[in-house]
Amino acid sequence: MIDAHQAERIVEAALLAADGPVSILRLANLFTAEDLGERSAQTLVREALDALGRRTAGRGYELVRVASGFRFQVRQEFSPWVSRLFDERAPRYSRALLETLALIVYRQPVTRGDIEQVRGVAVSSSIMRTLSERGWIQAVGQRETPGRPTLFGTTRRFLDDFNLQSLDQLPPFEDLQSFVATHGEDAQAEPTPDETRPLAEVVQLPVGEQ
Amino acid sequence: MIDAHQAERIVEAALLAADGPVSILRLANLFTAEDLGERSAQTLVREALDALGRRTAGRGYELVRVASGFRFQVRQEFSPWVSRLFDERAPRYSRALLETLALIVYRQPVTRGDIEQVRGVAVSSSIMRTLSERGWIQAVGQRETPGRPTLFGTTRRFLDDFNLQSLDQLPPFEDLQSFVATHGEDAQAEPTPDETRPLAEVVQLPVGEQ
Amino acid sequence: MSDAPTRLDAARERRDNVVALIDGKVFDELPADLYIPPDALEVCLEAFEGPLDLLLYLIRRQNLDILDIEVAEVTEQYLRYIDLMKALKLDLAGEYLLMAAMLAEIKSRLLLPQPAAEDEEEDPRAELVRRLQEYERLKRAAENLDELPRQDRDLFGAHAGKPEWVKARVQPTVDLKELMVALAEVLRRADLHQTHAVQLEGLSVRERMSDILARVNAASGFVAFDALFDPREGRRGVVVTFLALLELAREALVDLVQNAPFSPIYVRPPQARETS
Repeated sequence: MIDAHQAERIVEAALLAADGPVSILRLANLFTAEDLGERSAQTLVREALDALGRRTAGRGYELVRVASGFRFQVRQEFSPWVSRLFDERAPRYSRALLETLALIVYRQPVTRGDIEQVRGVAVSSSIMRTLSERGWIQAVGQRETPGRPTLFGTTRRFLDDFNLQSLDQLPPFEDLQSFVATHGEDAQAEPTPDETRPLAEVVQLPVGEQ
Repeated sequence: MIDAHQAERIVEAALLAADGPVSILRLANLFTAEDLGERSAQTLVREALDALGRRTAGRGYELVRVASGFRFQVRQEFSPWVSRLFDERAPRYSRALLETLALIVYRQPVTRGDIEQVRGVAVSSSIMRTLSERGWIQAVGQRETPGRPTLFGTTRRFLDDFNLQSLDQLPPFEDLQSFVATHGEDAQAEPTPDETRPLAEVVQLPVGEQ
Repeated sequence: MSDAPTRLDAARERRDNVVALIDGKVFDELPADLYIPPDALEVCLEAFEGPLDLLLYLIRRQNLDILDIEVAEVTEQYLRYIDLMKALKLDLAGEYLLMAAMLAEIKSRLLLPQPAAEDEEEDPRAELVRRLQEYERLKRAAENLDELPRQDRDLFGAHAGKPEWVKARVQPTVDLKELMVALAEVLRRADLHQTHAVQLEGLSVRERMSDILARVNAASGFVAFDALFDPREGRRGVVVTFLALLELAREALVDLVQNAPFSPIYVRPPQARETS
């Protein structure tokens, strides 16, 4: 003979272990004659379900009745948090995309042709589309050369997403070599001695010295 | 900002909705900066887990910690009832499979050759496949000997499925070296103090106790 | 090595000191002459995991200590089992024969007169004893492992239905560092000198160039020169805007037009020109 508290915990355990809703009949069949004594299994189950319904009031989950029986269900109000468990892992952007973005950032306004010239390979349309859809780049005009190619620049959204107030906050190009030396995996460039020098001075350096 | 009670219910909801154990880090990542205010997400999660552990005391399920995180689990005392829910019984594993698994558990990383040496018979591919498919073992490298045989070890999933946080929690496998120690040059070497049973006793166990 | 229940059952029975089940009848004692009805032998043999297991069984049957094996006796019994298996045309794994050879070798070495030397020559049984002991430990470890509570057999995860949710499409995030590394990499491959020359205006100027271009093109007409300057940006902002306009004009991305001296200057999208 089991008592009502025991029965309640068995029903609780069964509902939590089951893969879907469980009918009252199936729950009743969990109990043996020995468990029951003179009592009706279905009555025992119903009383247990009542108790469990009361117990889960105000919890993260609730007891719900659906067509095929009873189940515990996470409350809808917690969906915003719980759903984060199941968010897909973000894919990673390709190197080609990052290089394209970097060139647009540093050399804007630029055309696809400009980017292709520096990268040495064609820029795929899907990269430009991805960057546009992400809201990081936009067409800012057209160059008045044959074909009137579109000029691209970065957006405010780009600054927001990279937590920048203005592009000024990015390291000037001249510092990149040393930046890569400390952060990149395959950098062979030595840090330039003038990396902390303000931009204005750098500008005056003869190109050949860099 | 959410309060501690809300955080507790969110963690409860997440653990019930998740498909397996959830790490503290993953739980902490459910909360946004807005939820947290000045608080640490991990502290909030730990406090919520503490509260949930207390709350489930004496219920049909409990909060347990395994290798890859926390999960709610039906209390083992209710297994006899709960298992009646499932038509398909959990598979019984052959002695050959269990011995192979035990060797991988205790001697990892090991090759198939190592296993065959101890067991005295060839290891069937189907056993290795079953263990891999169950997610309990994995290739962890290759031994740098001729043929470069694959080394196998157990997975986090193995620990999770056996309700363990680490391999330390397994009963000890009496040290192979103890025989060498007592029969080698220094025949009087004492058994290591952390051995649960001295070798002599093990050997003299009556047959019936096997 | 099938997982047939009969074999498992046999293994389990054997643990309880039962030698064999024949037509449901339990034999719990070995006949003195070691004769075993063929059916039972088959069941028994199938329950063995290999020669070590069989040997261990024989030793335990005799209530012998592994450390004190009567090799001659055990070898005798082992070989009789092997012979029976052969007679029954049971599929005999090579390992059983290998073990038989090893036992025979140990036996012969033990029969040789012991050299008087003190060099502690290893007992020929040592290797066998070591293997038997380790195998016995393994058997016990395997049994222990099987007794541990196991997910889906003894333990059941507690789950509730998931709430409905809209699956968020997660966008990749890019670390600023990644961007820098990408740029450095591409520039290393490209003509660095030319890049430097283009780079000279500095980022604020480049950024402002995009801003101005976007404004001018959005206006699709004229934008007053003055309107592009925001006094709130201070002297530095004015300089940046000015440099940006000069650079835009130099690259022919905008036209600067003035109808008369000292009249307002306007900025407009460039008119198509003939390139000479």
